[in-house]
Amino acid sequence: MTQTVPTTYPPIDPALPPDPSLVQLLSHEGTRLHHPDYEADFTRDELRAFYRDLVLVRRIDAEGTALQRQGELGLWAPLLGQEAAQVGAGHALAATDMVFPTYREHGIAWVKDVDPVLLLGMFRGVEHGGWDPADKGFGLYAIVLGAQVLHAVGYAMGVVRDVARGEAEPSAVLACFGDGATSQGDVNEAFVWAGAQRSPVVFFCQNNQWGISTPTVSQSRTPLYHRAEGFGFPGVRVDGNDVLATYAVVRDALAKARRGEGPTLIEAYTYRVGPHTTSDDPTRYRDSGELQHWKARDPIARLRLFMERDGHADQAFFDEVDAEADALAARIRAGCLALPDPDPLGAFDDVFVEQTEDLRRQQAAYALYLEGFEEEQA
Amino acid sequence: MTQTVPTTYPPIDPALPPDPSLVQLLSHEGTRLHHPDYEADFTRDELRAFYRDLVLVRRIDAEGTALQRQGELGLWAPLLGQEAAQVGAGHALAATDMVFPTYREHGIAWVKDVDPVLLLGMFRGVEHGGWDPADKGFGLYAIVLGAQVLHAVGYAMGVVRDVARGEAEPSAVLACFGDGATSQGDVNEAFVWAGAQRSPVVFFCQNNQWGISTPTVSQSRTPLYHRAEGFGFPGVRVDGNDVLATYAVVRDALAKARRGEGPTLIEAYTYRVGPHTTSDDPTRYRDSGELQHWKARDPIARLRLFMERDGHADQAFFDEVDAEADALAARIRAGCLALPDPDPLGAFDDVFVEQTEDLRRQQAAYALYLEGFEEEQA
Amino acid sequence: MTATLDTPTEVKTLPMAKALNEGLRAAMKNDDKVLLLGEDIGRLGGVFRVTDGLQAEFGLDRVVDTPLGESGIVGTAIGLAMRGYRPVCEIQFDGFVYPAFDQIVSQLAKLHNRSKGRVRMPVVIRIPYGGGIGAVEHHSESPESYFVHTAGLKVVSCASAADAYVMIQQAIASDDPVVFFEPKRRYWDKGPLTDVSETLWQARVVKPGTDLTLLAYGPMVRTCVEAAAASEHSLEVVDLRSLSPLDMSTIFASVRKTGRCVVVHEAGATLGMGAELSARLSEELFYEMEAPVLRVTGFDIPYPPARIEEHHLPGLDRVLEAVDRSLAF
Amino acid sequence: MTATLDTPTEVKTLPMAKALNEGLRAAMKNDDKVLLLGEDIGRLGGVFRVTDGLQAEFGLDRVVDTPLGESGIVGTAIGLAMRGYRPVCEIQFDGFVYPAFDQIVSQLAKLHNRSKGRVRMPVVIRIPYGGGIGAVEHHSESPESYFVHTAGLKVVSCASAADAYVMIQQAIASDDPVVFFEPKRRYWDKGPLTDVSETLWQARVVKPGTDLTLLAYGPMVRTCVEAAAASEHSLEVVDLRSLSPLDMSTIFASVRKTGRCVVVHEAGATLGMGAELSARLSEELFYEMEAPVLRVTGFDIPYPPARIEEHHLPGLDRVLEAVDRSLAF
Ligand SMILES: Cc1ncc(C[n+]2csc(CCOP(=O)(O)OP(=O)(O)O)c2C)c(N)n1
Ligand SMILES: Cc1ncc(C[n+]2csc(CCOP(=O)(O)OP(=O)(O)O)c2C)c(N)n1
Ligand SMILES: [Mg+2]
Ligand SMILES: [Mg+2]
Repeated sequence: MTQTVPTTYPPIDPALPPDPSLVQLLSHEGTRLHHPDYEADFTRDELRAFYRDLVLVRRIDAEGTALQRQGELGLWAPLLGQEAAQVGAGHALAATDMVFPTYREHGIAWVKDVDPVLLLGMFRGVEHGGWDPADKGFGLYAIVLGAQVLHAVGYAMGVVRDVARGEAEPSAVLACFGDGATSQGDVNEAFVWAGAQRSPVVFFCQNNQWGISTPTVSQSRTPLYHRAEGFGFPGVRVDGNDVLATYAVVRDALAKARRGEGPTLIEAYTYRVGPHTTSDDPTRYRDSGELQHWKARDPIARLRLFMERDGHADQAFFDEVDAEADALAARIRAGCLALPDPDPLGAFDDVFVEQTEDLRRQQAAYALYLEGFEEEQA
Repeated sequence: MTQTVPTTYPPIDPALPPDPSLVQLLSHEGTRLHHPDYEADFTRDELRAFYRDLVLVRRIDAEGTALQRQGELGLWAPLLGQEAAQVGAGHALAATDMVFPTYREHGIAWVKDVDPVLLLGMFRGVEHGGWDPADKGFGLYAIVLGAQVLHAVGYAMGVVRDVARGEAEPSAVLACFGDGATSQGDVNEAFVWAGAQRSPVVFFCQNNQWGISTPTVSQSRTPLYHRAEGFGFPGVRVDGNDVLATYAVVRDALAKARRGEGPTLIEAYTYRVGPHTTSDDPTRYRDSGELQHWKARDPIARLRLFMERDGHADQAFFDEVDAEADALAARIRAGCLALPDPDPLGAFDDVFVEQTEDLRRQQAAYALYLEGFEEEQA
Repeated sequence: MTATLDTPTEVKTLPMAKALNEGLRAAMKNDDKVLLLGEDIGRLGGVFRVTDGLQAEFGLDRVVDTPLGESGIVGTAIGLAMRGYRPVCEIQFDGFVYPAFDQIVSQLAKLHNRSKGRVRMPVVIRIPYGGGIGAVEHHSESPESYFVHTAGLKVVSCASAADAYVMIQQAIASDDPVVFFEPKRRYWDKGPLTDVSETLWQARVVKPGTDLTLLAYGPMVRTCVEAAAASEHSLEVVDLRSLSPLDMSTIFASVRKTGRCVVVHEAGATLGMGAELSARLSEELFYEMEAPVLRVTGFDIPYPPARIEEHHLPGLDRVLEAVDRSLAF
Repeated sequence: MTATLDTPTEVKTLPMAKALNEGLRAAMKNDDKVLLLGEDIGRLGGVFRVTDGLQAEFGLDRVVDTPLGESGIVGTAIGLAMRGYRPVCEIQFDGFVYPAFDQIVSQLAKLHNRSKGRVRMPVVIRIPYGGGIGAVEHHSESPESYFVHTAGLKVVSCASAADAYVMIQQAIASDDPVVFFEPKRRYWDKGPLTDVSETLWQARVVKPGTDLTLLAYGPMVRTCVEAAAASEHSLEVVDLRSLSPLDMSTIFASVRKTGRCVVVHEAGATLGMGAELSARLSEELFYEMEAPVLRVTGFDIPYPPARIEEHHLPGLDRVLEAVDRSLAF
């Protein structure tokens, strides 16, 4: 061996030999698998609830992309391909658990009952964040990679203090981030804090294989879930296109966190089927073979195959869900188009709780200017 | 188990059961041990060179502390107790290897031929850095925890490029930091970069058990060397009070780096016998039992015992080294006291390579002011 | 929320560091949601002993010795605030706040705004700052401009023991994030804990005068008071106390009266506080000013080695020289 | 070291982003120590395509798709510079420079000084900045003040394709660290790659006039030129080009002539560039000024949602309104 510099990108072979450590409860072909650590039985209603949310979430996402293409949104960050990871994680949450999302967590948002219109509003540019995190148990979307992961740990530090004071029941925190964000200092500091303090946080890393054009292998040569051990807590890799496995693994980790057994890093192995955002052009950096490979692992098709084969639902159910999706899409589209533009003078009001003279003056001056301007136009 | 908040600091028991993974080549009692991965023979001259440097470095350090106590330095950061870790690492370096130190690397500086007077100068406040890093293969002291570790990785990226261009022979980079600094984002980003790029860096973490008053266990519940695996490279823990083992382990890692086999994290397990700096009062946060435990593991006494027992040196040699240390102490004390205060007007000159009008103007104005002031005083 | 301030019944005289300590203690007693986070603030009591004894009194869960990472400290403080706590972060020295910069300017400063007022960030970031203590590099910085320029933050600095005691409690009671600059070289200056009638956002005329206004804050207030005492002219010294927002009515009133102004700070001139004050004064008092606002500041250089820091730092003589220049207009 | 600038023989007309691309290409051809580091700059060519095709041309070792960490990007660039390279870092968007803040202000800015001139830091940090593109949060920031206030950094911004092409090469040739602000909403503005006679540190009168001086840089230069064209008055527009150091002689000459000045930038007013320019102008031209320096800037609020950004951003009308106010003095 000798010291070298790279001359080509490392080849990406999606058809790698099966990773024995990958937790799966549904095979790619939709057969039910079993795993010693994650025994789980699913009722018909649970399976149907998963399926329904997978389809609705995909439809919300498609509507986001469509609205952007039609000029109604400035941007959209599609979750296409990651529905199972998010719906699985979302269903695993207890009502009192708190989520700290990135900008792509539309699926978890949906399960946490955040109106998709509010997500669209952010991407439309009418507001930076339109829901109440405390009310929804779901933080505002976070764009600066990794920053929210520290917030999650801090929030968890608050949870354990509340519990110690007898002011709350134990709960857990889900900290979301992508494969690329694992390279940020903040994510690693969050691991340090949570590891040292055994904080009730579940680190939920959706490894969708890409950070814009940067493949995961450029961030790490070892599987990302390995990162956890060195910070003193367990890591596990789950098939993120398997809603049942993701649900089971996240639920288990959340329960541990609630019991005071400390954090877990979950790497949900999945794939970003769409572009990074609607501004992105993935044909510049990845080949269609890879895409085909992953499309064949579609998370919805897999669950449906299983449900059909095992008789958990019939055509009527699937049709009903599709109809519901159509209605949802129509509703959120209308809701998005009806979103009022914000009041420019209101922008001065939410900077501080206690407003300052300075901002009052700037606001008044601008109000005056707008008035004068309107007069002039008139 | 249940969610809790800490009510006491975790107890620190220095007399932990022996860690089987700790690499040692000299027992605490000065007997020679062997390790399958780090076979090494040491000549009489090598042992004497180690011993000599250990004693000289300790004397330099004592002089630093004395000068500070006498008001000649603003501050001193003692390395007392860490001599073996540093002398061992220093001797393992090849001439073309580059070191990125913290503020406590007086021992490596000595081996790298940086005049101790220059170290004293920094702590005296006559300059921020008095040597030429390129000339010495030893970077300037770095105070912001962890920042220099990224510089080390960047430098290593330069090395491999030079090698690929045929402009240099392979060399390695030693990146120094403490146990506390492992919590900083920068150190972890450095691990990401080096792991992903297989950079020729040896991460040399002196775990001296404390970061000022913060025990290592507050940073991590798992041994620090475990951190490496999750970033895709090996970690090893060596007895940092064993100069032979530290030498062997660092030399091995540097050789791997030079061969293109990527980075290694070395945790040199040692102890900060003195205060964090001369401003610190460790009696506020650690007990004397711990100190006694570690004093009994003194790195110099151990080597001397071994050399005496195995006949590698006689009293004359030890006396000679002590005399040399006395002379060195006298020289650096005199050198320190003779350091001229910097020219206040010179402070404007080194900000930029290409001086700006602004600074020329500020400099001229201040020169005028000083002149006027002198006239007034006269 | 406004905390009831614990004002002492008899007037104690304390060094500023101890006054801060008492202020923190009072705030923690008043509101058990107040937590302290920082490096070495627990058993050690902080490198300047500002948190001395607080961990023993309030427990490890309220006075937290954190791992060594400033981004982690501020980032987790934000999360704690979301959960209803009022964290007070100590940055050990001015030069170590930069690793937390993103958390401060992109998160802490913006979350209330991002959430349209739904999320509050009652977080205080305490920063011992400024030079004059003979320290090594990174221990003498004056980074206040970075935070004053950042929309969404409030920034204050205390200059006396009495203010230290009261202002830290007011900062903790604030529902907005406050960067709290402590002039470390004045930590040992003693002063009586007299009543403070100002709000946290008000400036104070600490020495009235008629010829010229000296605007200062933090460490330079004492320097300016000494300069005023040494001057043959009648100098008015205003302690800004709040750097963001600026209490312009007090400042305008003083300069309207004197017609002349010198701003003094340790931070570099370029985009130091003097720049903003100069701009606002000329915008507002263009016809009243008899001389341009002059600035006595650190030079636009990295903080120099300790042996020449007294050249870099504005001292009495440099202030008086600027006063003369102003009066010569 | 000063690079020989590759000036094109026939005058091409290019969008600014493409001019930057050509400038980078020329610099890389001129000096094989020039490396590019950044997120998605390789195969993707950068989110704005400024580095398009450069990796194909110069290889993976010279155009490096880094892991996603800004501190890592700048920190490793510093190490590369120590080893003799000339790294050019791309920060993907303005709002993502803050995680690198410590590396920039405590390391990059100080290493030459710390080493008493022995270590040079020929590092360029390219930052697409400013608003007006309808983006989500953190993608429209104007963080230039933070860097201008930092001693040891040089800070420039280009406003035309010709300048983009030349200034990026000059910045790379500089042996001092340069923060290079690219006005992203002007990336698609086309312009001829005409000769540039100024050094990197010189301002330029882009439109002469006699009644009032408009000082601007980056995205606001075009706005000011448009305002000057629309105004009934004779407005002189000066493109600062270099924000640190400031080319005060060009600025003073213009304002000495006109007696009036309006500074225009997207960054907030408080401690924005307007503050420093106002302070310097009143210090130097106290008796010559017929009106105070007025500032037309973004408000002192976090950058608002895209749907109201045109209110926040100075536009032609707000500039002209300030011109009227100034002339009314
Ligand atoms: C600190 C920071 N740097 C850069 C960016 C620009 N950026 C937005 S998303 C992204 C890629 C993130 O990849 P990953 O973490 O894998 O999440 P994914 O988008 O794949 O869900 C980048 C570089 C950012 N948002 N924040
Ligand atoms: C970014 C930063 N934060 C805080 C400090 C203050 N500080 C100086 S040394 C130190 C402890 C460092 O501990 P460790 O890394 O174990 O090194 P040691 O001093 O034990 O050699 C701290 C907190 C600093 N220098 N830099
Ligand atoms: Mg990804
Ligand atoms: Mg240590």
